[in-house]
Amino acid sequence: MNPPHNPGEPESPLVFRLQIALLSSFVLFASGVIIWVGRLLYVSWKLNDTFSASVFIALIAVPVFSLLIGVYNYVFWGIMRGGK
Amino acid sequence: MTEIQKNEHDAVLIRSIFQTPSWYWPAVAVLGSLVVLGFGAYLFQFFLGLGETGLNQPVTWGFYITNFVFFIGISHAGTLISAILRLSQTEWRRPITRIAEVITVAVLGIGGMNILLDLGRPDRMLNMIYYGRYQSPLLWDMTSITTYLTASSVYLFIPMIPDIAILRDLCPPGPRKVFYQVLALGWQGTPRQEKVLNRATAIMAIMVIPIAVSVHTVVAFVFSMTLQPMWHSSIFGPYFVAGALFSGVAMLLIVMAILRKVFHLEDYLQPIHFNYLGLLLLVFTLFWTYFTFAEYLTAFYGNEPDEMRVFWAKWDGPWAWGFWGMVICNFFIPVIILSINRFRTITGTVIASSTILIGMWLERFIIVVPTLANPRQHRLPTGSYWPTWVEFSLMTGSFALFALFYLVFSRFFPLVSIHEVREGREHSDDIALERIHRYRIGNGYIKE
Amino acid sequence: MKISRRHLLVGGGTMAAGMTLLKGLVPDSADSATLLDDWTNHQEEWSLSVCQQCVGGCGVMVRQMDGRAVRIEGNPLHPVNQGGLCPKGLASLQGLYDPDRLTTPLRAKGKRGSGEFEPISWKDAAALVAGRLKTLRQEGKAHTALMLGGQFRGQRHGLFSRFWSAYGSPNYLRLRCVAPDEPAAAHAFMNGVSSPLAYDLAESRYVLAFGCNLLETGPAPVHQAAQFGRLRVRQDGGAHVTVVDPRMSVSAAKADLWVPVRPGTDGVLALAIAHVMLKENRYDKAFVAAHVQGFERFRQQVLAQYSPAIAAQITGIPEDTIRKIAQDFAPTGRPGEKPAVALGERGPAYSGDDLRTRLAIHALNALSGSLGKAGGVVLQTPAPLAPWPALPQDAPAKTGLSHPPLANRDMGALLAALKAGKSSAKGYPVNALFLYYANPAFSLGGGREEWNQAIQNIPLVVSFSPWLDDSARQADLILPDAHWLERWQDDSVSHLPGFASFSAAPPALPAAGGLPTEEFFLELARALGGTTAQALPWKTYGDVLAHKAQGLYGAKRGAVTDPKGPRPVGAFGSFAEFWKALQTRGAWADNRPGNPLARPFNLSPDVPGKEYWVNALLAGRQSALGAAETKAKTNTPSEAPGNFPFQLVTFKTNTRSGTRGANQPWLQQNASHHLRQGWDGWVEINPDDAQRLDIDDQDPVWVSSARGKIRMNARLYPGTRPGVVHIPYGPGHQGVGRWAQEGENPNQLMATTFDPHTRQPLWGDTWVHIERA
Amino acid sequence: MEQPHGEKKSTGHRWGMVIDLDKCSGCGACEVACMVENNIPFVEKGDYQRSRSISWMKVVPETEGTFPEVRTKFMPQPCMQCDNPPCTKVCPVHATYLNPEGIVAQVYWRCIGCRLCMAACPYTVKYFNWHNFQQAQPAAMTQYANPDVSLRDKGVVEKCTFCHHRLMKVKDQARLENREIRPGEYTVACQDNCPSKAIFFGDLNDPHSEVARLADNLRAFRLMDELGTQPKVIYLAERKRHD
Repeated sequence: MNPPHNPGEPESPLVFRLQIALLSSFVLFASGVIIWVGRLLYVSWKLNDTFSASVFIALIAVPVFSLLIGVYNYVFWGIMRGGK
Repeated sequence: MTEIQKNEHDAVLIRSIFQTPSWYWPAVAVLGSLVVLGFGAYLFQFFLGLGETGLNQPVTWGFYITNFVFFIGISHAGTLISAILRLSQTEWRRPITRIAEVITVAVLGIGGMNILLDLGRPDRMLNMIYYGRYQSPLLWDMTSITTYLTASSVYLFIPMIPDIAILRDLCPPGPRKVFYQVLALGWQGTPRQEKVLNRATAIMAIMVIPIAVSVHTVVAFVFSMTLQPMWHSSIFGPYFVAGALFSGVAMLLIVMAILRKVFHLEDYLQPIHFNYLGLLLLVFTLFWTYFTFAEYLTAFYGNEPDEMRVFWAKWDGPWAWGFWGMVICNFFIPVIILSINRFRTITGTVIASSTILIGMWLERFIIVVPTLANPRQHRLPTGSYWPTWVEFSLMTGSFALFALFYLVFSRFFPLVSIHEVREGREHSDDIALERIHRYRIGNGYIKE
Repeated sequence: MKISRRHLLVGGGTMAAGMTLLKGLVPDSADSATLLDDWTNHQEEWSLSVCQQCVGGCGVMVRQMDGRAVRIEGNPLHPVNQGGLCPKGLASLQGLYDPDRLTTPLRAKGKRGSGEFEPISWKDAAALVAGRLKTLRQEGKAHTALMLGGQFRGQRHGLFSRFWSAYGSPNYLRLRCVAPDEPAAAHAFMNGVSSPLAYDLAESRYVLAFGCNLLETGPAPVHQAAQFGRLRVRQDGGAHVTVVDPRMSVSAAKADLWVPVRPGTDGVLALAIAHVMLKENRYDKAFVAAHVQGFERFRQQVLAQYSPAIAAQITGIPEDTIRKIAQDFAPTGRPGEKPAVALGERGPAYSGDDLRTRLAIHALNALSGSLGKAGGVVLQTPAPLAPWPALPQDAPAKTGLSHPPLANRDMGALLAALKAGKSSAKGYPVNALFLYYANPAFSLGGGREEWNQAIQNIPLVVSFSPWLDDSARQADLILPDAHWLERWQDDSVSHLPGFASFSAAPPALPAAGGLPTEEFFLELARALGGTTAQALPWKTYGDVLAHKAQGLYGAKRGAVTDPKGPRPVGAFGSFAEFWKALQTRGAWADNRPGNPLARPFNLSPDVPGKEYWVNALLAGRQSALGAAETKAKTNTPSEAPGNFPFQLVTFKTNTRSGTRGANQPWLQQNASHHLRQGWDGWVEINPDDAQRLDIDDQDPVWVSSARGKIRMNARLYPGTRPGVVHIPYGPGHQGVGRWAQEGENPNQLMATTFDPHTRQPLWGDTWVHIERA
Repeated sequence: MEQPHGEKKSTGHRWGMVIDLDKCSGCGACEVACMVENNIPFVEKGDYQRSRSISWMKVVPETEGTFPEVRTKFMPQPCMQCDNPPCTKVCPVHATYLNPEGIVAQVYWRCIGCRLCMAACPYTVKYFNWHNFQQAQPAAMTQYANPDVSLRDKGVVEKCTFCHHRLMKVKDQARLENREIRPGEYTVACQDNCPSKAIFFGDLNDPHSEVARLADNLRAFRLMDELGTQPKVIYLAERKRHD
């Protein structure tokens, strides 16, 4: 049905590498944000500068970004494997 | 030869991707030059200082912050509306969701950019990362907008995977095919893939709603966390969210109308969509009016001198044009058009949406500037503000950038979700029937 | 660790003094020593001078880093200002480093007034001037050299008058807006004293100030502000301050009572207050009996003519207010009561009868018995400076001086004489004109056209202005004076504070290229030779000051200020030691005030005019009022321009410091504090008047008088008397520098009328029309 | 929340200012003294008229009433150096903060110029460098710049620092001489040059200091005290002398 694409064959290694790069850049970005939030926590602790506010926001931001990483991985691997 | 070509309707959705419409490049040229003009104005401002704008003491914020709030508000059209419609399994959402989500992604970036335009030292942007502190509402903004942008992008991307796969299959070999191959993630439409996709979409839809609400709430907090008159108000968070939805739906309607014309999507975006969204807009109009009334009545009744100076400045002072313009554009015109069935046509909703966009922009302006112009320190002369060509150019550039983003997007991806539309065409009868049966009185009917 | 500490110090901007101390603590490593050297070899120095931004005579300290003046502040030891300094003084560094200041002599190229100049050397310039003066002298025309001096301070006045006397010209004139002799004329008639009076404000019970803006533009604003600060926190609750002024000046705003008198009627108000005091027997009878002459005549006439009811009509002040002022002002006779003083000390004439107005105000001091008491009116004792040596005069000098001067402080007469030139019957044409601290093209009523016309036939016009000011533009030769921080600067308190004081300081900074004019004249005298050179035997102006200071040392009076307390003159072993201390500490002062009661106080002095002065004052004011009423009635603002319903009164704020301070952007920016208005000029209008004329705050308006028309922004100021408008004097130069040219000069509108007795210009006689532009 | 004006906050220094409005003669010397000391640029007429001038200390007039019952009051307003500053809270980058001795500091080289602190300050005493003012001036006019204080670039917020560089200098001196700072050793430029001596400055934590004594005066009040900002600039009200 779809002549240009052969569903049974795996795509070229280049495509796979780019997909991995895409995934890792997203994971890197999201974990970067998590690390950044962590650093702000550390700074506010160190400078005694409303640590409580930072904790409160980190409590929301960190799970959200972790979840995003999770969802992205879930979609990525789920679809990649689901095609078999 | 493919499924697409068999179906003439869906072919229109990808025509613009493989064939360049005749107006395309001229449009890109016009928009591009507006963006370049804006960039030039920015360079001018960057090297000579913010003094090249109309900003001053005490009106330290003007067009840029207004645009920031305005664009962030527009962004609610997309992901939030789409998520709500998806979760509520509204059938007519199918051709609309992607259009809405693209608005969000485009406009969030532009909104964030407007904050950068406003910075005195944009070269020190990284200080927000090195020395950021969470006591500042600006950091809340930064975190929440980043989250929203990330989530919206993911939320735009995930449902688009099947469409990308279609494009991948259609695309002749070449770099563009590789591009689609990478993004399609090997989608073949297996039931397992469908399941993953649906589950992820559902999770994202749920997640994105509180994030979107938080975004505009914290944008409002930038103002309401200060002690300034007419800013320091607990209503500001929800007020901004209501306003955001309001202006967002209006923007969505306008974008829909334009795309409908330009990309010949008449079959997908039908008067009924405009009618339904028009009704939604009417609800938001009333919501917004209610919030505005509550906000201003509280200030007026309390009669606190500092607040009243701002209040009167808006009511019949130097900013009355903005205030009354806002009331007319946001309330009188939309209510007249949208509440009369005969007027709730495509043209009617577009007119109403246009005035709402103007009105909501004025609302943001009228929140930002009069308070700054009438600070508590009333012994000093009241401030005044009139933007210079720099701000006008950058504002035009911002809007042009938004349109340009849309044009570029339309070259790579279908603006209406083929997958969802097709799914709707094939299954919506069953889905709808099943849903109706599920809650119809006397549920035994179907089992019978 | 050391490195971080050093960085910290450098980053924190620690000054060199701290560094030098640190240097000793750092280990003796070559590396760190060189590094430290780079940081520490900045030369920090403090030097003293006397501020010349106005006539106040405040001592200043200048902080220098590597020869650059980086801060100026009040000298805390100086008796005049005690550490305080006003905005003008503080901004003076902007004058010092003004890019528009001239530092080389310029000669006009082409036609005079074309604005084109070419630089010449000081040598050539001196030769040119000396040559011309020599020729004039040889031709027997020494008297045709004219020098106009302005608002400058110190012993250079004596030096110049000595120069011209030796040279042979009677025409050395000074133009001053705050001249101590104007009030003194009235005091001389009543008190018979020729030196100025002083007012012990800080210790008085009631201060009644007529038209003088003591806190902003008085003769010594910083000193008066300090006095004000003291009288406010006195243990007994402080003095009551009343300011009589048509405009609510900053002083009036800070006063306890503002009396918005109709312009020019201060004298009537004063005598009405006298009326109440006399009628209610609330005057100091003992004092009157012991010291006052002519009392009976004064009493009868005042009682007969100056009832509060009549005064209320003329002055616009309610009877009750007049009564209240009189009752509060009058002595109660309680033991230990502090005296009340009435001040009429202002430079510009009271419009109307200037002399009689001042007499009327001063009469109140006699009735309250405040003369010669602490907290009252005392005498400004002069510093015992050494007298000038005998003046040698040769025949040409004597011939020259036998000619009558062209004018005597009378600008009207001078202008007429200059204009008449050769055609004048009694006068004579001027052949050389020297302008020092004088910018008549700007400061004269009628403005630059009048002036330019007057000088057009003078073959040589020399200006010593360090700025290309309005008048210097019309000069043939500009010999830029040095900035006052670049020259020997001295000052002796001339009026108001009461104590005697003398300050002298060597140049605080090296000259940027200008030459102090007094040094130029010393050189000129040497070049002229003969008796002129003998008359000025000093090498530098510093030598002149040393000569004058010998008088202080010889008198063994007073003390030199010192951080450890004043050091009496007697404690110095030699003059050299005294002279050194004077230069490094800032001032010599003698706190013994003089008593003005050396001669009896005469309430009915013989003043020019046929009528008794008390009668003449009322008659004059009544007729003026009638004329004004006719004016206001017949000319309504709706009629065409040419009808002038508003009386124009100009004023100065404490940021306008004459031509030499005009080009200082900080002062331009802070032009007024009561309106927070900067840069431009403005016209203050009463809001009710403005409403009638449909004028809003900050609207541009045309102000036109019979003389001219200027456009400026209106400011609605409720502290303006209806029917009167006020324009600040100071902005609107043509020339001077890039920042001085903003705004408009109200003198373009001014009528040039002069008081018949004091010959002061009567600025208040101008009527204007206001209309929205 | 409400605390007496001179209340002890910490054991260290707590710098504060008392301005006696009764003594103040409205001359504006404090403004210019501050400009000279702190390298505050003048602005050209155009920028002045567009309200871009910077004046860390500002004598603010307030005219009330109609002729002839008019009063103009003058209130010199520096940064109020709040103990509970609304501006430091909102700074996203630690560029403005309350230092341990009670001075609200501003770090010019860290400020990103978002102006949120200006919007948050109820006293409107923070100022922005709209242009590179000093660079635009003729070079000659920067010769008098005080070497102890940095020149500010365009795009950053600045404000009264209680002449913080003077404190640093005094502290360095004291450290070198191995002693504590003496009372009255640390002065500020506006106080030094005030002609009527209406400005007092010192340690509010030192019960013997003049400021602490004056802060307990019955005439003492603080501007917008009701906002809970707890300013350390304390005013002494004008006394009424009308009978």
